[in-house]
Amino acid sequence: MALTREQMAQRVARELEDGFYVNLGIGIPTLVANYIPDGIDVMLQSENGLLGMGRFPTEDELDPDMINAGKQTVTARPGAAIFSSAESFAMIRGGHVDLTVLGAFEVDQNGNIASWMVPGKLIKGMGGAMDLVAGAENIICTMTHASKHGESKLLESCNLPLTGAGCINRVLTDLAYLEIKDGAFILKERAPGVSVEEIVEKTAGKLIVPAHVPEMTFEESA
Amino acid sequence: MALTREQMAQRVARELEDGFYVNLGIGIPTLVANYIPDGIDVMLQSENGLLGMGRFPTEDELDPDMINAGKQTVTARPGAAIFSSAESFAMIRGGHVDLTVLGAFEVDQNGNIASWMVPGKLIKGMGGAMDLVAGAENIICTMTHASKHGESKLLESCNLPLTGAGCINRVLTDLAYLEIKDGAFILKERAPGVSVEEIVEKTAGKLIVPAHVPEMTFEESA
Amino acid sequence: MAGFDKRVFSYEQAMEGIEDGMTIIAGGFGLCGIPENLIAEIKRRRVKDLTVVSNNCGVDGFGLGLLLEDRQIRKIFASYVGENALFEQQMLNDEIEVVLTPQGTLAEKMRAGGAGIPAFYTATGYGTPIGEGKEVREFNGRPHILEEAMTGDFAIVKGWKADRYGNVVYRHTAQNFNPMAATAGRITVVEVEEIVEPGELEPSQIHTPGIYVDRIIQGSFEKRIEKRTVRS
Amino acid sequence: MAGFDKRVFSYEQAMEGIEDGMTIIAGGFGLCGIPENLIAEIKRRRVKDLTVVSNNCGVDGFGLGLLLEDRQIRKIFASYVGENALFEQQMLNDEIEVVLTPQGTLAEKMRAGGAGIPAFYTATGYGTPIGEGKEVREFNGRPHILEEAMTGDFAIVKGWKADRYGNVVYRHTAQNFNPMAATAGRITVVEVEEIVEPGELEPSQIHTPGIYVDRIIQGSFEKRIEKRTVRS
Repeated sequence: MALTREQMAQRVARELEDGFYVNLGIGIPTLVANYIPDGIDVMLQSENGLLGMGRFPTEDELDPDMINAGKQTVTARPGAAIFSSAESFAMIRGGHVDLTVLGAFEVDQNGNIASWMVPGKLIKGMGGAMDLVAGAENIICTMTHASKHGESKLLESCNLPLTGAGCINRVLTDLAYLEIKDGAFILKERAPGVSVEEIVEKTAGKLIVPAHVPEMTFEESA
Repeated sequence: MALTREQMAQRVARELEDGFYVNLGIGIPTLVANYIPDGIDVMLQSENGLLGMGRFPTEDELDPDMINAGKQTVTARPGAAIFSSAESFAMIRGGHVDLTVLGAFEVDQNGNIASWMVPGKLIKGMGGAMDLVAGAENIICTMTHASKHGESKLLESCNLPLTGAGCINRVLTDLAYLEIKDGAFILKERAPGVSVEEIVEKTAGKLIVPAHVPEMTFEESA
Repeated sequence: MAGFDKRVFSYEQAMEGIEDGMTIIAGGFGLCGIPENLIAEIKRRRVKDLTVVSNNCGVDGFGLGLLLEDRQIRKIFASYVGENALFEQQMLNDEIEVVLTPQGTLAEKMRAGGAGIPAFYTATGYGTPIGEGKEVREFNGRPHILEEAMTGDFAIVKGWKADRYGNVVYRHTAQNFNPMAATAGRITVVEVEEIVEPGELEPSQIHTPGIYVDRIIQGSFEKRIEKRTVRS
Repeated sequence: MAGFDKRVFSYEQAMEGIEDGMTIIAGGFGLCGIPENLIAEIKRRRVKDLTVVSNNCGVDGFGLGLLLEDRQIRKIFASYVGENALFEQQMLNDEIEVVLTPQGTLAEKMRAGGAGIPAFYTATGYGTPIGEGKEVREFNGRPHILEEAMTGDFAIVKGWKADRYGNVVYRHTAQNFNPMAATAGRITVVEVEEIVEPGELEPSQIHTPGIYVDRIIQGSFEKRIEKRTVRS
């Protein structure tokens, strides 16, 4: 079965390492913060100028001057730092963020990503996404593997206007976890109960399937 | 008679306007701070990261973490700001400093300045001088009009390697106050007792001499 | 106003000199840290054909969204312009020109504008529509595009505290684009919650040194929250 | 060292990994705000063929001047290298290569290095020996030269206070080049006068956020004064 949004967040969270500075995009990436493994401490960077984003505030803590890049009211954890947008993107552009997790419409076998613009539809802007994909060395894209109509979003070449060129090396879809290397997707794991055949069928780009593709496991309670 | 260093500083100080942010170089420019006219408030910028340089410290105030660009121990006046070197030169390069006063070896009729390097002699470096002359719109050079051997330092074209090209518009020498415009020095004032003839003789670059060249006046007490 | 006393005492004075066709650089991210009263004054003055440089364009009826109501903005440089029905309508009708700019590039363009750096290279946007028509050059084996600095006739900024000299500190994430905007205006106007005496702000803790600031005004602020999110 | 605890407890640990031929970016202006104990540790380790990026090169027997005694520096990028007889001698003997760099350009090169800006244009140095061989381009009717970013294998920085996470504040004008240096090291080591608990530093008043910092060490400092100037 395809992963739920929560399971996707859980799976991504396993890529976190102790001491990582992490930027989480809007949507599923944001949920990753709920599944940080025990014994692992990560510092969340929010590109509007906050390093060390904490939990959502209580009613008493609510402060309009304290928001995250998704414009939600948040708190800062002890040891947080707050700075200007120029400083924030200096961190991002300068490659100081250890892991960036963000959504995508399409990804291709050369690591291109399209995530901000569907021609003919209203364009709201790229926000910080282009800076994030250009600046990070370590990016995980979270996305559905195919559209509702079954059309693959893991392509030979992106159809939509790009957010960044050749910058994505890992993709987590609702069906699989894949790496991108040397012009191909490499299937690393599959969602519980999802067959390799289904993944092959729904991957339009070049896909390398190793002899053994382990199934992801999730705790019942999660 | 040629101006003393103190008189040169006094004369430059008359160019200060209330509310000016001013960067004063080492030497005679530093002395300008002693002659700020009554009723005029200026804020001194020191390029190592201090806006609002105050007086020298007393023994009790002495603090090794508080120096100016000349590496002298200083104080900060109330309302000062302290910042990084990048921010300091953002101010300078961005044209936010109202007046820069600095010394020079040579200046020419096209506003070129040479102030940092004498080939064959030991070169200690330009410090912030190149940034200052490139960033300021309003610069006064203080210098002697001619060498001890009588060779002019106000030239048709600088002989020494430049600090900046086409950036100087005002020069105060020990003999005269001049402006530079359209490829010529314009004689605006002469030192008390110094004849126009002497200035003409000691100016190698193109010099425009108006019909009347007023003599500078200084108070006896100064 | 003598010496370095940059206080003004009315919003009319604060925005004196703004004219049709000018470029306004604005601080703020979403509705956080926006110069809400300066924007309202621009609306009141009915100046038109403005070019606005701001990460966002407010929401319907608040922030820069106010300037849409009478079509005062002709062109906007922004990274994200959602959350605003009137904006969408004007964009679809070609009544407003939108130059979408990556957020980090936008911040850096403002900073460069204030810092006298006319242009810089960045990898951001290479290979995307943002890079089209821009010079590409390789550094360290990687293609980068050339981006130019931005400055404005006015910069409008929201601070927390300032002294009379225009030294400003920002509160929490209301800092965002404000410090860069403050450096990039030919005339920089900062509205703050409190004006203190020179010397009350610790010199090394000032975010925006007064040299960048032309006018300071003390105001009161609604500080509307865009996405109120709380835990129980 | 777990999570974000970046403390080390000896200078040997602080400079672990430094090797012959590496590039070191150093904070400090004159002798103010220099990482004096980290420099002393580099001397102790006798690493050679170093490239140093620093505004100055210390004085005889103190600061970076210490590294001249055993000829550990092969090349230095600096804006001003006076006040040092040994330095002069090595320069005249071509035992050290000096790349004189305008002070503001040097600061901006470090900042660009840390910020992922590979190159920028500046008017500084155009028409001078500094501009020779560099690309010239006109912006706003004025010629500018292209300057490239700088990064180092190590950055050595002197702070005032830091928390365990590596968030740093600087004291007075001991800030100078330190914040930019801190961003530009592959390994950034900061020595401070006091290490405090996370949460003790006000988040919006931190000069160097911990993300740039790899190691923090608490030390004691001589803080030699170069030009003691007092009034009576």
